[in-house]
Formats: sequence, structure tokens, C-alpha cells
Amino acid sequence: MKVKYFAWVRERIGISEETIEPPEAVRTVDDLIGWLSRRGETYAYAFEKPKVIRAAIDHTHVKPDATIAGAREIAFFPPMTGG
Amino acid sequence: MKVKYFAWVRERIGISEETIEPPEAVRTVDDLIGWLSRRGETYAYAFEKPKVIRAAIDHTHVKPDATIAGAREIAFFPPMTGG
Amino acid sequence: MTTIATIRIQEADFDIAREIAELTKGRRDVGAVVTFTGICRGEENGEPIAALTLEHYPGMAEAEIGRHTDEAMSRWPLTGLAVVHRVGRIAPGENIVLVLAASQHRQAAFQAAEFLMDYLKANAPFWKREESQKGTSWIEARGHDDAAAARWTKS
Amino acid sequence: MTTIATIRIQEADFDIAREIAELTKGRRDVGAVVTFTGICRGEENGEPIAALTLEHYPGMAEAEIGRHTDEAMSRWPLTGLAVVHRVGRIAPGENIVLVLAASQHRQAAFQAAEFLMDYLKANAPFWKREESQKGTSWIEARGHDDAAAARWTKS
Repeated sequence: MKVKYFAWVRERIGISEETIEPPEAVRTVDDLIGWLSRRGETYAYAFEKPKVIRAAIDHTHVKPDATIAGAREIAFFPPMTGG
Repeated sequence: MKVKYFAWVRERIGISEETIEPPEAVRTVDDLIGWLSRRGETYAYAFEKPKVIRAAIDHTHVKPDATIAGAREIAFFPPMTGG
Repeated sequence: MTTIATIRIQEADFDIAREIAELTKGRRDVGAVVTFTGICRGEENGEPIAALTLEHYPGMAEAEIGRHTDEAMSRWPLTGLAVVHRVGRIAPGENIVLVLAASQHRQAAFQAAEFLMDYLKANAPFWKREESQKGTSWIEARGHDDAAAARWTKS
Repeated sequence: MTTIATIRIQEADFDIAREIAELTKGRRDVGAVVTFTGICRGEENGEPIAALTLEHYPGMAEAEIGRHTDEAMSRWPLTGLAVVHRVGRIAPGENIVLVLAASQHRQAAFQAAEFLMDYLKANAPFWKREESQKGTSWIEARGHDDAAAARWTKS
């Protein structure tokens, strides 16, 4: 699946998108944040406060307990500041 | 004192403004409406439903029991429909 | 910086972009501008209309609007306000009224614009007469405009 | 007649008068147009800023705004809606966002415009970074924007 990062999440990780293949045990958005955090220091820094991170699956806001099964594109970003 | 009429009050009376000298017994806006109504058919028609008529003294909305003492300009008109 | 309040009653049309520019030029503190434009519709209660004619009470209209722009400025932190009300004959599709409120943040601008429109509808001395195939007639005031204005009254 | 909804995300500035004309031309049923313009202020929390840079999530931003314009159209009797959101670098005094709501009567237009702005602030995937003398930093979300958006949730 494709993962996208925005704003300071993108800056901390250093890339704006990548394709990942998490193991089956990674079932929810929360699981995925944990799995990504263990991939290296930049990820750990980006996700150091998981409660602040917002996620979207296929362009729709989701909660941390949302399942990632079937997702084509998952995005992580800080709270929105548009408008 | 000067009296002004607007919208259908003006149309019914047939004039837009006039100068009047009501007797001393005419103390309130309501009294003045009664006194004007007795001046002729056009006035009686304009003020036939006194509750619908709005009044202003010197450019400020007033209630029927407002005193007219000291007023320079009194206006009568239907409910406003601006905006 | 000071709050600018513009009040104009005129036969001519207005230019929204120019009115916004007047209230924002040279300022760095304006974050939100809300405009309300009232437009003459082509029908009233299902009947086609040919035009509206607006009459007003010169002197009182300006004073009444001025009291309400003053009240808006005392209630909300605004950077600018404008009210432009047309009078005379207005055809369907043409502008009737413009209310513009500028502020640092959006809530104040929205509230002030809505407050001013509610008060204009219920309290400003303007009267509309409509022309249709049946002739001309004065538009009647709507009870819910009084109710809309009343909700701003402080208890 | 149908309700027109325009959604655009662009680097270029917008022209409010042109956007209003697009939603009203050839129609006789529009009686009220409300516009909200968000403008880049020259300071944030008392610190002068040099510029904002807006980032967005292409695809999701349009989808999210579209869900909210659809919801607005189902909640209020509107004749037209437009949302134009700029991205890229924006200097103080420049426009950031435009929301426009047209209706037969004013209440629907005011409510729809305010609803859309509250949702854009809290839910649309845009992020602002500010440049000041201290360097650049991401603007933090404000808790009261979430509260403003929550008041539209149907219970």
C-alpha cells in the first residue's frame, strides 16, 4: 500500500510518499503507526506523539482503530490548519 | 411641527409632508394618529388600522404612547421592508 | 488601527470588489471579510415581478443604520464595516443592498454581517413596492424578519 | 433550477466579483449571496510574519470539500456554492480562501457559508507554515476551530 506524509510529519520523516508492505499482524492505523515508528529515528520522531497524528484512508478521515485492510492509500498528517 | 408620510401611508394621504399645529390635548403619538384621522377621508383611510402604523420622532423609532412634546419632525409609515 | 464604517444610500449600483478594497487597503490586521449582497429576485410568492421600487426616509435611514453599525462595532472586534443600500427602481437580477464586515477572525465578521442584515430588514426605514402584471403593490413585512432581529437583543 | 457547486484549489488569486457573477448570471431566483474571504494577516500572536506557505493533500482536499458542499446543499435551500482555496506562498494582505453561498433568502446563505468555513478550518487537509524573522514554523491547530465545527454535528 501507498503511504503519504504531510506538513511536519513529512518534514520529520524526510519523504512525502512511499510504498510499504507491513506484516499481517499490523491491522489498524494505530498498529501501522507503531510499526512505522520502529523503522528508524526519523519515523520515531515524526510519530513521537501518536495522539496528535491524524490519518486518512483513501481520502477519508479515519480514527486510530480503523482497519487498514484493503486500503490503497494511507496518509498521516498533523491537525489541519486550512481555511 | 413637521409631519412626514412614507410608502402607502403617503399614497393614501396624498402628500409626503406637511406642517401641523395640533391642540395641546394631543400629547402622544397615538393621540396624534387619532387627531389626524379626523382631518378627512384620506387620513382616515391611511390610519384605519393604527396598530400597523409605525412612527418615528426626530429620526428615532417610537411607540404609540411616546410623547410628542418638543418633536420637530414626526413620521408615519408601514412596517419596514428594506434590506 | 481604527474601525472604518461606511454608510451610503444611493441609486447607483455598487462594486463589491471596490468596497472590500476600501476596507482592507494598507492594513495588515484584516483576516476575514464577510459580504452579504441582497439581489432583486424575479418572482415573489410564485408571481413574476417586473421590478422593485425602493423608497426610504432620508436622514432617518442613515441615522438608523449608523446606530446599528455603532452597536456592531461595540459588540464585535471589527476592523471595518460598510452598508450600501440602493433606492429607486431595481430590476430582477440587480443588487439591492450590500453589507460588509471585516475583522481579524471569521466569527466576528459573520456575526456582525448577519446582525446588520437582520436589523436592516426589520428596522431600517426602507419600503419596497413591486411591479407585476397585476399592477404595483407594497411588499408586506414578514413576521420572521422581526423575530430574526429580536434574537440579537441583549436580555 | 440546479444548484451549482464549484470547488477549486489553485495557486492563483481569485476574483470575488467574477465568482459571484458565475453563480448568479442568467438566474432570477437568487436573492442573497454571502461571501467569506480569508486573508493572510501581517502578524500571528503579536509576531510579524513575512508570508504563509500552504500545503494540501491533492485528491483528498477536493473530496473532503466536496463532501461538505454536498452536505450544505442537503441542509439548506441553496442556489449555488463555491469554495476556492489557494495553496503555495501567500504574503500578508493576500487572499487565502473564498467561500460563497447563494440562496433565495439570507439565512440559508449565511448558515451555509459559516458551516463550510468551520469545516474547512477543522477538517480540510491543508496546512499552513509561517515565515517570520525567527525562521519558519508550522501553525498549530486551534482547539476552538474543532469546537466551531462540532456545533454543526446533528445529534
